[in-house]
Amino acid sequence: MNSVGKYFSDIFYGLKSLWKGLMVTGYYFVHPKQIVTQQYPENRKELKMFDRFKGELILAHDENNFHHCNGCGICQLNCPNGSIEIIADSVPNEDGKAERIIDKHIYHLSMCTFCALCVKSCPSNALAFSQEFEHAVFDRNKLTKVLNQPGSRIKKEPKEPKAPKPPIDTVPKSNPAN
Amino acid sequence: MPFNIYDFSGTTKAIDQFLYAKMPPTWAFITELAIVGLIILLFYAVIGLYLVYLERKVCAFMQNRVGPNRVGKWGLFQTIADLIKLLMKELITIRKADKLLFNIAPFIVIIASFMAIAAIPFAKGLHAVDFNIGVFYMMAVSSIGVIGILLAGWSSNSKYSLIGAMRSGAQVVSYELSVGLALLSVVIFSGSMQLSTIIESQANGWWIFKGHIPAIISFVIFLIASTAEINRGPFDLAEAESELTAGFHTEYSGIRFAFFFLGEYMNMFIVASLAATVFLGGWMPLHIGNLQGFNHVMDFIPPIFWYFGKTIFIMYLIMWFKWTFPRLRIDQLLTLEWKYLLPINLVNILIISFIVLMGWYIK
Amino acid sequence: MEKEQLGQVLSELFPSLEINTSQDPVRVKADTGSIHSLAMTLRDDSRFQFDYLFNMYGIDREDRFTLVYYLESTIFRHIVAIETDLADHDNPVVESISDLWKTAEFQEREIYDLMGVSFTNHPDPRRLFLEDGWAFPLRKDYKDDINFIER
Amino acid sequence: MQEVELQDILTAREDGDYIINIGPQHPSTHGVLRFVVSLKGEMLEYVIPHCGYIHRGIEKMCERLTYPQIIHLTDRMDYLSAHMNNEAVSLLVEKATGVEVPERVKYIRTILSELQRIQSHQLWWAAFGMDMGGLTCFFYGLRDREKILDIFEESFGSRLLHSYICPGGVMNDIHPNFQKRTKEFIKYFRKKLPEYDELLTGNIIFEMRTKGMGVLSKGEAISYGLTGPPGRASNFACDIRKLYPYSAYDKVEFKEILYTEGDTWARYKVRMAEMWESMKIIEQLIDNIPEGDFTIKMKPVIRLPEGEYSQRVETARGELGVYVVSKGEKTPYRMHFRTPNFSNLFVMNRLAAGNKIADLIAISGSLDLVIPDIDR
Repeated sequence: MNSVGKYFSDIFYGLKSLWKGLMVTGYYFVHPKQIVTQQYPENRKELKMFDRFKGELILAHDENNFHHCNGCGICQLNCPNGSIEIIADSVPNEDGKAERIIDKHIYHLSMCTFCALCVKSCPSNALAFSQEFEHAVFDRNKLTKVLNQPGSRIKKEPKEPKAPKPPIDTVPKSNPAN
Repeated sequence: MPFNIYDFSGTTKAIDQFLYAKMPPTWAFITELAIVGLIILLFYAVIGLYLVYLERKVCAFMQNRVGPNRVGKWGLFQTIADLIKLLMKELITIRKADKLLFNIAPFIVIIASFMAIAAIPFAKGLHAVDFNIGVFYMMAVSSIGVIGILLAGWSSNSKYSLIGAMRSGAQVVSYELSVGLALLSVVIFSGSMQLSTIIESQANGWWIFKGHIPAIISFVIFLIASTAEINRGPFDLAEAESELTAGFHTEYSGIRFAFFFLGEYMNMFIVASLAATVFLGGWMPLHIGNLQGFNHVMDFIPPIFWYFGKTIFIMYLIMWFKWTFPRLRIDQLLTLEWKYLLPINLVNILIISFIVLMGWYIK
Repeated sequence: MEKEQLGQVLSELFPSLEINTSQDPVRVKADTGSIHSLAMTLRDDSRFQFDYLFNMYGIDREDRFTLVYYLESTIFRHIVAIETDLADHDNPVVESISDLWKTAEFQEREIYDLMGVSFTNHPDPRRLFLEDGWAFPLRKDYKDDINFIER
Repeated sequence: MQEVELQDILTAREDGDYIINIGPQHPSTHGVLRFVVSLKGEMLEYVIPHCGYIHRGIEKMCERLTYPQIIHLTDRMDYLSAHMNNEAVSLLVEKATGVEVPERVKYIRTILSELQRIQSHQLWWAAFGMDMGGLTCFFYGLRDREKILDIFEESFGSRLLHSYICPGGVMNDIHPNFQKRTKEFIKYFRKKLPEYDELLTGNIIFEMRTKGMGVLSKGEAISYGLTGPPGRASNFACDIRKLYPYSAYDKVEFKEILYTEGDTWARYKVRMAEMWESMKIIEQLIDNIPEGDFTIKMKPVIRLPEGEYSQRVETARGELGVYVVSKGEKTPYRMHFRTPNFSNLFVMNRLAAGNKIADLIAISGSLDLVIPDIDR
């Protein structure tokens, strides 16, 4: 008799456990407000990435097309994948001394792993991450970017004691023109 | 031409008389066959496509998603776009596959479900044929489909496919029993195998209500067993995409795959409409005994809506099962059939026979 | 057992071993030929019961190979690292301990695959990750002109 | 040692074996892993795992990179335990250079590790449910995981591969919203986790498929080096957080979940219980993060003194060991990772042989393998 009882209690227990599961999916079926899907291309306007989002590397330019990069090459040294190449020139300044200025700051987006070592190690806070995330292109060569805008120059800071380095998210941002 | 949404028999009879008056009897018969065939073909395509859409929407809502919503309003034309894509896809021929059987298999699956549709009464007077052994015919025809699945698995020359097909064979052979016995319970109640008679016998209440608890048990067993018979989750062992990638149709592509896909959904529709017809009264509106007022109110809703309402409800149940439960293992599947469903079913039939013999059910 | 105590017991049992208890964990330098018997003793002796081989790796020291076995006792929670030098750099061979710990079978296969150290009495002496015929990449003299970019 | 072809081994076995390949492209190997299985009907005779499809030679690459640069490679081993992997290397470098990190850093690291553990177990639950055929689980798991990923994204700018914990501290301070959002998440997830149980744990089909499948005894678990939740399901107390506490784990109270059954069901239950424990740990820490620096000044070029160093941490999948042989350079002379999935994978043949093909999927799902961690 015991085994017969177990037979029916098995059936009852099984059906009860199945019913519990059905209630979960049934609950969501009748509560469409809980839907979490985002309609991506339509919500492009409202879709705002977080300030710290590491989209792609940019060289921050201000409104007068000045940047802070002096072409020291520390970011290139620190990059683990060789995604940064710096081509620097030597140009005499007003005092007649040779000064190192940047010719091209080349950034291979296709090789970048977004480890942020370049941004962290930059001594003059020239680099930052933009929130751009739509990187898809049809030609791989387009992923190699020149970060300094044409005609841009290094901003000469008046000599003053070095300010403490601000955290990454407060680095001034500019729109990536390329 | 008389047209009555509540009773199609006048319309069909009028067409019949019109054709026989205009043509010699042989030609009239052939024309009728062609018309019916065409209508069923169209119906098949539309229902098949929109069942896929329905399933995708239902599962999306259960999973906190919105489902297809890009093609047309609410994605209504999504499945049509899918069909066009499948039509244009290359039919890959498999090396060392048995070409003839490989090509025939999808057609067998689809023809089986095609034949079953013929006997379904959609509304009063709206059915292609009304066999006096309708239930038996449906059972017989719907089990042809498994031959297609077995052939597909065997002829693909793929090990995944073969395992899937063998699983399907074991599964269908076992579960046919339970499906048949569950249907038999209502046949005992109504005393007929003719679908139209079964429906007429439910004019004062559906069998699921009139037949007390045994009918409800039969209904539940029918739902479980028929879900297994049409290879749907949680009994989709023949496909089992996490184990066998796609089971018996792993090697199929393009429209041949679409046939399997469509066949699966049409089988679901057939099973659901059979359950609706036998247990829930088919197109018969909800009647309670001799409550004239209530019955009249219910009669205002046309039978075709009753029929589709019930069928969609049962299809929803089947979908609900699929998107909630994990898959069974093959030995558990057979245990469920031989240890639980079949004994319960046999005892149930014994009880029903006794009830009918003593006349204890609501007549 | 504490580190010093462990070192003492070990040196009593194996006087020939070079034992360094100043580091964490205790480091034992063993002879290549005795590695299997030493490991067996460490596993089965009721004072040690090192039943958990949680790591082993090889080092290419250019003139020789060094294998390091890390053993832990799940009962006493003491750890010992056994080092052994394979002096023959061209054809390093050592006895497998995969009969003592199951995990050693695959760790040894990995070491063979990447380091080129052969293990005798290994039940399944195939390469693990790389194709047959590939050079052993973790050796210091490994050269790959196609995939290796010098910066 | 002569090189033996796979074909030789296969033909050496009994003729007429029904060999099929599960993988490298298969819906339930969760990556490019290949099992060569021999079937007799539905029964498995043996399972041979084949790996190396995504072997990248991380250990060799590390020999050319400085220690801060190595961090970003460890992300890419077990990508679901990125924080723990980063932490392992960071702790090793700090230990070797004798640097003590601020309390704030320790708290942040612990919270992140536990968040990462919950996130990893959520994805495992989702994928495990899918392996068993319950596709809805996948969406519920990912839906809740998204909340943690959003917390990560707000603070560190990336969702999966953070490279956030670095030698000496963390890359930048946590976001002002971090505490608030984490507390919100825990409140939310405490409501959602019982739903997981209702949908899958209590389900009779699921119970039948997992209970008593792939049983591994404690002795075998130790011998195979099975760590993490699979090891603890076999009653092998291998939680590094308890045994050798690092970061702030010595300041929090939590249970080490141990089951004695050692079957698929126990491995499932361990992870479910660990999610509760992780939430408890986070709740103990989240309000008490001390003020202070988020990093200490490390030398621009970190050189480890000559010697051999090791560090063990508990990732979401088991014990991760980092072993460094340094010659006093800025790059390691030899770096070795003892990864949890490597040991956990090779128990497959022992667990699955003799069971059915459906059990192979359930067992490999319950081991929660991340393939890049095996191949490195």
